[in-house]
Amino acid sequence: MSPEIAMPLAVAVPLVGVALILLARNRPNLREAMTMVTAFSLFAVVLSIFPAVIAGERPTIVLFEMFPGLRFALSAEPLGTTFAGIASLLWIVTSIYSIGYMRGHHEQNQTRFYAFFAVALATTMGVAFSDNMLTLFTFYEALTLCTFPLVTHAGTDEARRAGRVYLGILLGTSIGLQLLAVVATWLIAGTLDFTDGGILAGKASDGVIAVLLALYIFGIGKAALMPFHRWLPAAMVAPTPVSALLHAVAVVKAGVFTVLKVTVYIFGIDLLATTGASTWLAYMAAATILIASLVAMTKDNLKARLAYSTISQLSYIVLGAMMATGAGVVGGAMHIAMHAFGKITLFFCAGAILVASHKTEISQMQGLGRRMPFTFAAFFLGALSIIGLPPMGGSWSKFELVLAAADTGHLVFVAVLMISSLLNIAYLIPVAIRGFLPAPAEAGGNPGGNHEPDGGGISEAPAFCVVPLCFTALGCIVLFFYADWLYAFLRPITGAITGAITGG
Amino acid sequence: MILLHLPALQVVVPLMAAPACVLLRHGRIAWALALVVTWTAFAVALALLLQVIDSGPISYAMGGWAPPWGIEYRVDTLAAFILVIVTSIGALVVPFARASVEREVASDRIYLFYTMYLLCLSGLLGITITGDAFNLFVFLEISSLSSYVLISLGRDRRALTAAFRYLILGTIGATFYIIGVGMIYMVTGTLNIADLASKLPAMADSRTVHMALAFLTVGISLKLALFPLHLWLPNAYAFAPTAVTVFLAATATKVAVYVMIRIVYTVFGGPAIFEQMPIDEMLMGLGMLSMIGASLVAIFQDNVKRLLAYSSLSQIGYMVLGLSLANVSGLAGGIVHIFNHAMMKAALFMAVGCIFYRVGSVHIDALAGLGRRMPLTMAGFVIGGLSLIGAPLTVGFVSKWYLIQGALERGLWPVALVILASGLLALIYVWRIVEVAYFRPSPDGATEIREAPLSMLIPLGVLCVACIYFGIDATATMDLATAAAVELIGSHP
Amino acid sequence: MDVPGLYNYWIVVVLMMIGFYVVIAQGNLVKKIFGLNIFQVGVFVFYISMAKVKGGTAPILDGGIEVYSNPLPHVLILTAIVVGIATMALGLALVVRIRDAYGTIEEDEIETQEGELP
Amino acid sequence: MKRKAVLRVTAKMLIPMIMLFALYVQFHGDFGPGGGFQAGVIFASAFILYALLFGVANARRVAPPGFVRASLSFGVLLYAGVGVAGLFLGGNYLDYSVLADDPVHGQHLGIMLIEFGVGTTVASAMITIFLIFAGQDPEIGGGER
Amino acid sequence: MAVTGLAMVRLRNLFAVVMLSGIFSLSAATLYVVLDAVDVAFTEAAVGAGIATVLGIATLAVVRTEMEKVQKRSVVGPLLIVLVTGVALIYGTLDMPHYGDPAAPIHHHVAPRYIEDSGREVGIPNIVTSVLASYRGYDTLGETAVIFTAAVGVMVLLGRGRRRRRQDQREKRREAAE
Repeated sequence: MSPEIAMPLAVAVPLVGVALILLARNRPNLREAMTMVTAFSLFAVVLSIFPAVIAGERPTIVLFEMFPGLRFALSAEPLGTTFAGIASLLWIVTSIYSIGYMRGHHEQNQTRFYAFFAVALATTMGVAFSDNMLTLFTFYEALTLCTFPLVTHAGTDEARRAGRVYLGILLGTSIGLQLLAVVATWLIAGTLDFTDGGILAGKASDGVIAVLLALYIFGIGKAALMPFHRWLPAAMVAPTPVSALLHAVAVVKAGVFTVLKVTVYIFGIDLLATTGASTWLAYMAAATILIASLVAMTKDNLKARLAYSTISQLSYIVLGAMMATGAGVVGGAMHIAMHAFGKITLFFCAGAILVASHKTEISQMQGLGRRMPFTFAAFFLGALSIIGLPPMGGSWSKFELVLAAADTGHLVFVAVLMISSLLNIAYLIPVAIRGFLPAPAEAGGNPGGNHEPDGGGISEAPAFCVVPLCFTALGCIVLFFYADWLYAFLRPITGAITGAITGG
Repeated sequence: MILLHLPALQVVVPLMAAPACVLLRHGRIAWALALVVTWTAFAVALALLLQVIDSGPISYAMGGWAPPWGIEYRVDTLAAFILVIVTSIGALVVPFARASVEREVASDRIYLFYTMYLLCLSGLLGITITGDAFNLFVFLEISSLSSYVLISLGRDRRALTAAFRYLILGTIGATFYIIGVGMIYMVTGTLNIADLASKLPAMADSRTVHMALAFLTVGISLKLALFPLHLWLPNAYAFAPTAVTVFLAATATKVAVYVMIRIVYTVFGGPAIFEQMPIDEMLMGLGMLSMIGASLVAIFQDNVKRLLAYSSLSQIGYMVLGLSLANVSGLAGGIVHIFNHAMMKAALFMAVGCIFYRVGSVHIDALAGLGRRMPLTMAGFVIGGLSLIGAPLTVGFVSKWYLIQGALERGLWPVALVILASGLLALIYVWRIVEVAYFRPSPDGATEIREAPLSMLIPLGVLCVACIYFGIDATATMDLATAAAVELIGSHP
Repeated sequence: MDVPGLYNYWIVVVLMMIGFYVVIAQGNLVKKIFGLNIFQVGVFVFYISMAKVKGGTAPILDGGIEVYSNPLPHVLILTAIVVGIATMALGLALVVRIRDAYGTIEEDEIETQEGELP
Repeated sequence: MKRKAVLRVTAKMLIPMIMLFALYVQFHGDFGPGGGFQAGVIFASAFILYALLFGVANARRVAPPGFVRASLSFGVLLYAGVGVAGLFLGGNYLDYSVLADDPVHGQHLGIMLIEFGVGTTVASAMITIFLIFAGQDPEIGGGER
Repeated sequence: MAVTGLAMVRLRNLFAVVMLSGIFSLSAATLYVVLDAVDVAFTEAAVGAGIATVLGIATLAVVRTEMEKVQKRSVVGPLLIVLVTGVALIYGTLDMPHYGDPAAPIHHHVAPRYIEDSGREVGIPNIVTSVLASYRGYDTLGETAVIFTAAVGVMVLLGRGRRRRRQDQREKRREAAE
């Protein structure tokens, strides 16, 4: 299958899946089977694109012309392909997990859930393979809209309120700021195609560039840069698989992915480096890293803590992009992958704990680790990866970012990254440790006694939940060893720099 | 032979069908006649559009008297485009109306309803196609009088006062219009629009001409319900029978916008007159006020029809803003928004009509749980709503894109921000409804509510598909709108 | 009626404005309709007076007459009168219906009644 | 009722006169002031006079609503139909010159026909409107709706 | 005329208002004759003084209201609007050709053809009729349609007679109650 066909297919496969899911809506087993089939085929399709990209090709396909002069087109380049690969791989895992979670938790409206989940994946693929800013914007908006029903899944007042915040901030920033930036870019540059080295160089004054960049960076609300981060904690009312795949991987990564795309292909690293327009945004990102980490420490609700952790981690990537160096961008891009595996593991664990014990607050989890050893072990591994300790994948991306910060001479950023890692330890590790501490007296007293009336009902979550989270935890470790490969794969996106230097 | 006379047939066919309806005196037969006639009109409009694209503007001399002595029919790109919009909506509303009107209008009035409907349609077509300033007034009155009657057919007694208020304000607007026409006639001696356009620039600094423009603008602003002259619109839309609301919301104000464009650009020469009189700035300000103010009011409405009526006001603001930008992108954006808004608003009001047909109420609380009970209708509503917000891949996005582009080309960043902010306000009021429909359980005892009849769903479906199709592939509509804008402004960018 | 210059138009303006005032200031629906009538008659006079040519006669061809007044405004106003009476008939019909539905033809009272509705 | 006798007799004489005048105005519009519209109004006023003096019910009998309605539509159709006839005869819409061999004759014929259409519609419209207004039940229950 | 108009503003007796409106129209008609517009005068007399008055009286009889109620509303706003409009109009007149000026543009562009050629082209002496029915015959078609619309509109609004309508309303209310 040629990659040109594979790209639209990647968008289409989940949509076909939606139809299948809807057709099988009255038979849950068949319906879930459809989801699985779709997920596997999607991953296969995405995999088929990799060889061409590794070979240095940039397969492009124009689907249609949207406005005169503006095409709706898809293309594959390393950044997007990586993103698509991660998202589609983790969808398989998440689908397995969802089956366990949704049934174990007796959720309503499961057909709607699976259907919109598949739509969300389709739009994520679209974001990943967009060839120009208009296409990307379109899929970006579609992603927001189709994840809304997932956030408000519960249908409670709280869920509706959260849904309003979610939609309000995401659409507010994208329509209010990003769209303006896109149109302005179109006017200034006369094109919106993602081009190596950017399209804005030499076409506008430094001031305009700075304003545009700010519009983009704040307009990409999905990157959750403060002060537009409120939607992410709000979205935590969604069922955990949603939080896991969408709000740790697909949606938020679509945000930072867009930031990277804009940085690399719209502005160009050189342009940002010479105008210095991005420096203050880098400081904003640094501030977000620290503040979000501090807020995370105060949260007792596990999912809320993870959400703030995500906000903080996302800003790593934004920071990487805003430092306007090759290392920063590549580090950011790698962090997309690393953080995805780490954070999804953590969310899976949170969901497993919820299904098994109906507990959401960290303070109640004392002693649970002994009853759910796999879950908590996986949590521990995931946490290590987020913190950035070897032998976890997260260590490499953080290393790259620190390197980039040191390169640019912004020692402040080095310090911020270091402090943040410490804070990560402070808010993640205690969760795992608490789980292995003896349960409090009123919860049973006898650690070995599975037959006590109080804690007796709690045991490991269903296998459908546990297997996926073990898998992703192992993934964190695997990534540590394959980071070189990822680095080599992503390196060409900064070709703009080398290209500029060598004159090519 | 018939191809040569299409401009005349465009208006005359529906006009002749109206008395025929009276003679027939039977609801269903009148409906069938209306159906045939509106679809014919649509075909005629399409043929005209193709002719215009092919061979440039068409001029047709009524009675064989050459303009400016006789009345001229003139079809340029813009007029042909508007004709297609009006007739397509007109053609789609008729199938929709059958069930809806039988529910909302007494059975022995139905044939009169279609008489009025056809008259209103021919009035609007006449306004669009005519090349004579006074003839425009005559057809304006045909469409206005028939729409007063159509509105008063609503079941709520407030429909009567709404129609009365519209009658008073509409007549004032029309009178202002003829005062303006009188003034320009006085200084030029002609009523033909093309002739006026060639004579007026020479006397652009005359005080009479300035005041004429002012009176024309105010008069038309009344008809198109530009803030603060909008008072008649919300109640009129809210209490008219749904089919009427669909039709008027999608066409009547659009035609008024068209007249505004005609007057400002064709008759007074567009950008040139703005240097004499700050009409553009005035319109821009009022347009933005409408966009924001009406959206804010819409957020607090509990009657869904009224909410959509206020939303129409704000959308009219977009169009006026587009024409006030006075550059090709902005004007093209405004023109294409006429088309786009016609489709989305028709879809939205049709969806509301379906709901009213089954539920018997348009209060927001009555929509609870409808997402499940009337999935297709609500899906249509969501698509229309997304277009209103301006989500990508819907038509709303296209027009917004060009309006923003037009504003940015002029360097008016704040205007662009206002456009965006208005879209966000639309998000709030649309989402209020979506939330109720999908995430609030339906009240007990509402189990018998079913999906609306197919005859209502199909037109709705067609409009929704159009909303998306022209959102995905906007090249055709944008090419037309741009061509029209270039014709109006001249080639300078 | 040979008032020189522009005074003629100014009288017309006064007429129009009286009518206009009645329309927008009066609360009685019947009076509004008749105010509209005055307003429109004002406009008619405006058109007709611009058609007048000094020393001209009615535009009916007759041998020996050289100067005719301009017939075009006359035609326009004929049409406009018809439109006016049509509007008026419709307006009055609406008034009758409103009287049935509300029991009053005063705008204030109607507004109070409507204010009580949801 | 008897007191109206004088009026009625006078009216009986007047009404035909008025109608005759209407016809005169209708067809003399070419030469003097007047035309279809004025004729229609005058004709209608004759009828209104009749209705005022002899009662609306009687007037209804003279001009049944169905008939009035039909002629109302007929007028418009006649007018528009003349235009269509022009089309078929090779002219533009409403081009009367083609209606006869000689253009001026054609104009004459066309104008006569359309004026007749106008007259018919106007007269029936006025009669309709008047009859409907007069036909409203004058019993209004104490200002209640 | 202005006096009549002003009187209409002040009077509360609606019957008198309708009558005054008739007188107003009649004096307008006289004015038209003076201004050479005999056709228009004829029409205005028949319509404004005749039909409109009859309709007005009929309406008043039906709605059974003779006196207008005293208003509480402020007159400042409307007065201001009217004044602004009036001043705008006066301002607009400043550059107008003088009254009766044979050199005014309207007498020189389109109209001369009607006066000079209509006798030959249309063949009837009354120029107004030839313009009305032939040159601008399409306007007149529109005008006929307007009258038609009004008649049908009145039929729609009032055609069922009051008693029938009230019955309908009662039924509607009963429906609503159920």
